Amino acid sequence: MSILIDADSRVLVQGITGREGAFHTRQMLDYRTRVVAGVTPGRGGESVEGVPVFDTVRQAVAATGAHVSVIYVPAPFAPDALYEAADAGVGLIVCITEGIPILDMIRVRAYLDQRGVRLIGPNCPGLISPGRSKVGIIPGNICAPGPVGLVSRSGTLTYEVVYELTRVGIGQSTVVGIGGDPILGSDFIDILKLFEADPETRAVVLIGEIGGNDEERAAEFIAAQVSKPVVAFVAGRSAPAGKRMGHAGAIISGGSGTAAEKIAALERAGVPVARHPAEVAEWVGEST
Amino acid sequence: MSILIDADSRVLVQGITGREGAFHTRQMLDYRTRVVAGVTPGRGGESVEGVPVFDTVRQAVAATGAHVSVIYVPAPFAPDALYEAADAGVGLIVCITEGIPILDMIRVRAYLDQRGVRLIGPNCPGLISPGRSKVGIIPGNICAPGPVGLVSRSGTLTYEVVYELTRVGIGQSTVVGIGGDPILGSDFIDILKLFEADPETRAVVLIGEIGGNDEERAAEFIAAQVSKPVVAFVAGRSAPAGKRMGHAGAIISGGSGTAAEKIAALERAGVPVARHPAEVAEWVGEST
Amino acid sequence: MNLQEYQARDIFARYGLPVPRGEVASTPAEARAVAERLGTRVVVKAQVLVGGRGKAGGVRLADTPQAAEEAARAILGMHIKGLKVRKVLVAEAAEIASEIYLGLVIDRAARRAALMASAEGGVDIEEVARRSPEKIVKVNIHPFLGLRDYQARELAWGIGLEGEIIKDFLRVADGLYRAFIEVDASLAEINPLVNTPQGRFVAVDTKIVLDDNARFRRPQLADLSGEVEENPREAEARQHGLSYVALGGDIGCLVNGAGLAMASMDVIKLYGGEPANFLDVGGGAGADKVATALRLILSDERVSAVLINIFGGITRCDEVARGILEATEEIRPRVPMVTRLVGTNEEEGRRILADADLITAASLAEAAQKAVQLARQRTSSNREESP
Amino acid sequence: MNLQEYQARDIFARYGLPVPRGEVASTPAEARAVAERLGTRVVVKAQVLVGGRGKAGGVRLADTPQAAEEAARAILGMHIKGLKVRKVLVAEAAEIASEIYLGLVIDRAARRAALMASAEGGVDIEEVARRSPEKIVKVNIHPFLGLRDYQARELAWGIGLEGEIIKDFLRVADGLYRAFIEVDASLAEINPLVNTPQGRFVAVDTKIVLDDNARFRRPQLADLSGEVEENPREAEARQHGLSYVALGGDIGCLVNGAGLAMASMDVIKLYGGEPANFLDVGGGAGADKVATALRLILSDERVSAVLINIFGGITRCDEVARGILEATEEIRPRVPMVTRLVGTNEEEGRRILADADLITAASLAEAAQKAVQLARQRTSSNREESP
Repeated sequence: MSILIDADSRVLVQGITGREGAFHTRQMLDYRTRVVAGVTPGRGGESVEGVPVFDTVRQAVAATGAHVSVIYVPAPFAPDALYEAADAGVGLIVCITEGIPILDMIRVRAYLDQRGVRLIGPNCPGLISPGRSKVGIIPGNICAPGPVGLVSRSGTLTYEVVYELTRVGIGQSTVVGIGGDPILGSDFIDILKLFEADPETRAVVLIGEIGGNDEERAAEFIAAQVSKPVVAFVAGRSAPAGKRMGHAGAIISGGSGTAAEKIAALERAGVPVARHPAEVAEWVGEST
Repeated sequence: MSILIDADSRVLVQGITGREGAFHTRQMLDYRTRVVAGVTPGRGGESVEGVPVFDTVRQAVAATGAHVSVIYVPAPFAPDALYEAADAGVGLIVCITEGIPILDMIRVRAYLDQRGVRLIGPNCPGLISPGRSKVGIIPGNICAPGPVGLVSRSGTLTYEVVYELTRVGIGQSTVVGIGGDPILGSDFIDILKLFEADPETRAVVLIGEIGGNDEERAAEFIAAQVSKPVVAFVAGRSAPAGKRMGHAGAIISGGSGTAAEKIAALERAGVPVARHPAEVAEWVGEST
Repeated sequence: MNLQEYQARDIFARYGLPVPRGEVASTPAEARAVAERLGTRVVVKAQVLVGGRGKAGGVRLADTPQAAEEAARAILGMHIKGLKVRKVLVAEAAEIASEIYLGLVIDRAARRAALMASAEGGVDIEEVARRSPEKIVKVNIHPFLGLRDYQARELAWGIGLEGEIIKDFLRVADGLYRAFIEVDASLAEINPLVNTPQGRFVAVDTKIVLDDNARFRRPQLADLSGEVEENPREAEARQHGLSYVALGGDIGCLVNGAGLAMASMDVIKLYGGEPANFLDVGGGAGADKVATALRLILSDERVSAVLINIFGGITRCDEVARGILEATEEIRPRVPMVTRLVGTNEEEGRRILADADLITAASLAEAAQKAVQLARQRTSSNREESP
Repeated sequence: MNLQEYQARDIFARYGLPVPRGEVASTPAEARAVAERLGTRVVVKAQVLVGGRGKAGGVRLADTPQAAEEAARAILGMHIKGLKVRKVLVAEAAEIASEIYLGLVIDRAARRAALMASAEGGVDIEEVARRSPEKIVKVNIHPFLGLRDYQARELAWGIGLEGEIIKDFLRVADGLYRAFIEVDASLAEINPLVNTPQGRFVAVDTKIVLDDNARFRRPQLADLSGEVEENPREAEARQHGLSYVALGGDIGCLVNGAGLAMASMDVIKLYGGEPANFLDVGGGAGADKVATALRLILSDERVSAVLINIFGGITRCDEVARGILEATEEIRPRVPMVTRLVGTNEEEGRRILADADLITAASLAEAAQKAVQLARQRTSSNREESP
């Protein structure tokens, strides 16, 4: 088993006719993800990489039974794409789009919560259940199936850690990039719950970074409710205060959201925090 | 038993210092309703009819454990009062206020649904469980405890029917005025479900009127899911099309919402529809 | 409150909707002047709040200003379904390739506003709804999200629009929705929304119904009151805060509560009578308001009997009785009145009315039967008096 | 993006917030002219985007226009925490009875905007939050309802306001919220919001941070760019769509991905080095962008070694390699560069760089260690060269 997606997941690509959407549709198909539909308003009836394109999500869902949507549309149009997917009854939305305004995401999150729709992202690399399905942009070739669940606020840093895990022979159940924005669809706790409940996942890697207090809350949750071993890495020990470090959410503001606080909280919760990415793999190897 | 309210209901009055609020607080207290708190912003610390007044609903709920709120504030301020009650964790709100704009009520309803709060009204007389508690403005002296549940879109027409029931010796479990507006907190079906589940209620009276198709939907529901006898009355057999008959919701528009349609639907569902109010009491007497 | 077509189009124009150029006129000369200013073929349309203007001859095309003047002369002053035409709208005539329907309504069952569209425009949409509901497509609008483009797009495709015109459709739908929300309408529609041979939309006929409950917060719409045609007695009742609807019969009704007022009318009809009006004095009415209501009823010459049915809750029967006494002492009504008072302070009320020349009844059924009987007697005696 | 105080107050003024009268000035003479126009006691305030202006002497009271001119002369050109003061705000001085804090922030954990207030105004609110969090009251705002009066009222009572001033507080809170929403802020605060002896509120100090992601839909705020003080290299990076933050060390970093860039900095530090910068070239960067990034890093004279860490996903290692080659052939860098390329097209990338004078590494740890070592060697050899 894996969490969120597996070989049966029927995936819809919103923004499939765009450069990014088309490219990653190809990549997902190559990974044998069941990409069953694409949506671009006004382009219904076309096809991209052999995938039929529809004008609306509702049409795509009705015609193909898609229940997972991955969004590649530009930020100004992404909120509408999210609302449309939720209204059409999609159960899991993965939003790759970067640069969505915070106030939009607050509204989107409120609406999706009300409809009971799960969102991963935005501004995230998506997720992959190695050997089964990938939804998003995580490179499939660095992954391997196995017992470790990984949840991360980062993109390439995730790849780095996955690469090290695979290199030392540790495969992954599912790798989830939750995204680097201040307002997220799913946070560490949401994903940790799923890993805790997944019998295939035997250990978890958590990759945090500066900004907010998601890692602190995750630490409390792990102490209270996670029985499986967790190893963490937190990026930004050397980041200065008051500066946004790339990700919209990666900023130490008002002296809070520092890596030191997060590391301390995780260590208090019994979670070892590696000093560099390769160390994560070493420690996971020891713990499993 | 009764539905929605009983002798233990702890009631809060929003707008308690207003003329109507104060008057009906007295009436409710005289009926031994446990009115435990009132709210009027800026009047915290005062008292009305011996009931302590608070500045906010949150304070009132924290101090008194009130879990039912009845709203007498004027229409322009009623939506805020509704949101405030919902935010403060009140579980049942009874909104007496008439004249709230439709678009406001659409928003209120969406918000309350999301919070799982039950609303009766607006533009309604409230409800009464005879001998136990009354919340709203239904005159207590015309009611008597007994086995008949009554649900109505009307005010004085309800009193008329209750009066006839009591006069012929048929008491009521709970009498619920759901209100005469186009957008309501609870509709016939919501209340019918409760009566069906209430062991004390042995028969139900449904009082409808022209406008909308709530009665038609209720008829379908009764046919499918109500085992108890139901007797109905529908006001407006003689009402012309296109004219609002007092209540904001009582209008035959575009040829739909006529009494004839509603009566036909109810009769198809096996519900006898009385021709005048006193006949309701007669027929209920026969059915129980 | 229903707005006149020209009022609706003025509002829609402010929201960027493609209404044809045009102006309202009250005289044939004004109509001619408008046509001259427009400089095109025009349509002259009666401004009345009823359907079926076209069939009644209230809508005419005019190729020249002279023709517009003549059309206006023919239309102004005519009666359509009992309403006198006092104004015409003179507007640029649109060329028609196809017509669609687009309207926003309150969907009571869904508790949402709904945007509806149909490829069959220019006809009675309710007729379409009955005859072939599948020809109407509908989306419910979440109040916190508002109308989203994807919803309007679903409608556009649902009624068979294709290509570039869809973008225009989204703009029209968006403008219609903003207007609907910002004037607090309960209905806003364009029927037909014409697609011209040039591929442009023109909002040829427009309709808005305002939510009366929201008037308090729409001061910009205050000047629209008074434009509405209504029965003078209805207008007067409105001024006094009474809810009154004129009907065709001869038994006047004074009742507290809308549902009970309708029920009273129904029972009158049940016993073979015809109500002259619906009248709800409202909750907690005092003597003055009751007196005003009774005066209003008695001012209707068709009335040959009056039924007063009061169920005292907040309303006190003694106050009602005092109001009745006040009005009858002033007017000395020529018609019989049946009163039925129950509830709060009913004994006191009955005592006040004991000396007045009123027939009393214990139940609504009894009161209605008596009123019907008295009205019949009076009508037949009148007939005898004036052979 | 942080706005200057005077920019924030101009925005707040448009939303009816009670900012004191005042204008910005760039010269002592302008400051004097503003003080003359105001005709009252003024305060002259350095416009820099750092806290602690008061302690640094950047805020001065002036009773006369002459005094205002002198204050401006003293403040303009001074450096506060490394930032040069180029403008002052000259504003009417407020009399203070009490000071409160009022601010809107993004509450990430609640996923809502939050309105916060404290009876302790005019001080560092984050300090208050740490020292005595009970002195801060907070309400989360539902995005679909917006700030409601009852919420603002709860705050008002929570910080001990009483009586008529509560109405003013509701107005201020409402204006602040509308401004927050309509400019797409991620922070909007008034600190202090002064209550004068006359019982009026004055928004004495104002702050807005804009959400950069929302700039595309706020054209009215476009003219505010360029007003922000930032490191010139940061400004240049921004123009090229690169995410760059200047730091204090000597090891330049070029990385794809923000998290990996931070991790690279961290590993440099772990091995005893100091990063000169954070630089994320972004996903899918082509050769040109990589070349631009490298030029930017190399233009920093403090840099004594460069670490290039690329994990190819969408980004292709061959493109990165071409970019490196382009930049190095043009610049002929005087500092050693360590590259670590993994992922998409890594072999091709390594081949392209084979002939270039670059040190390669297989892992991040190895690359960081090498970079630190090379930087140290260079620093010490430099020290030897220039005794």
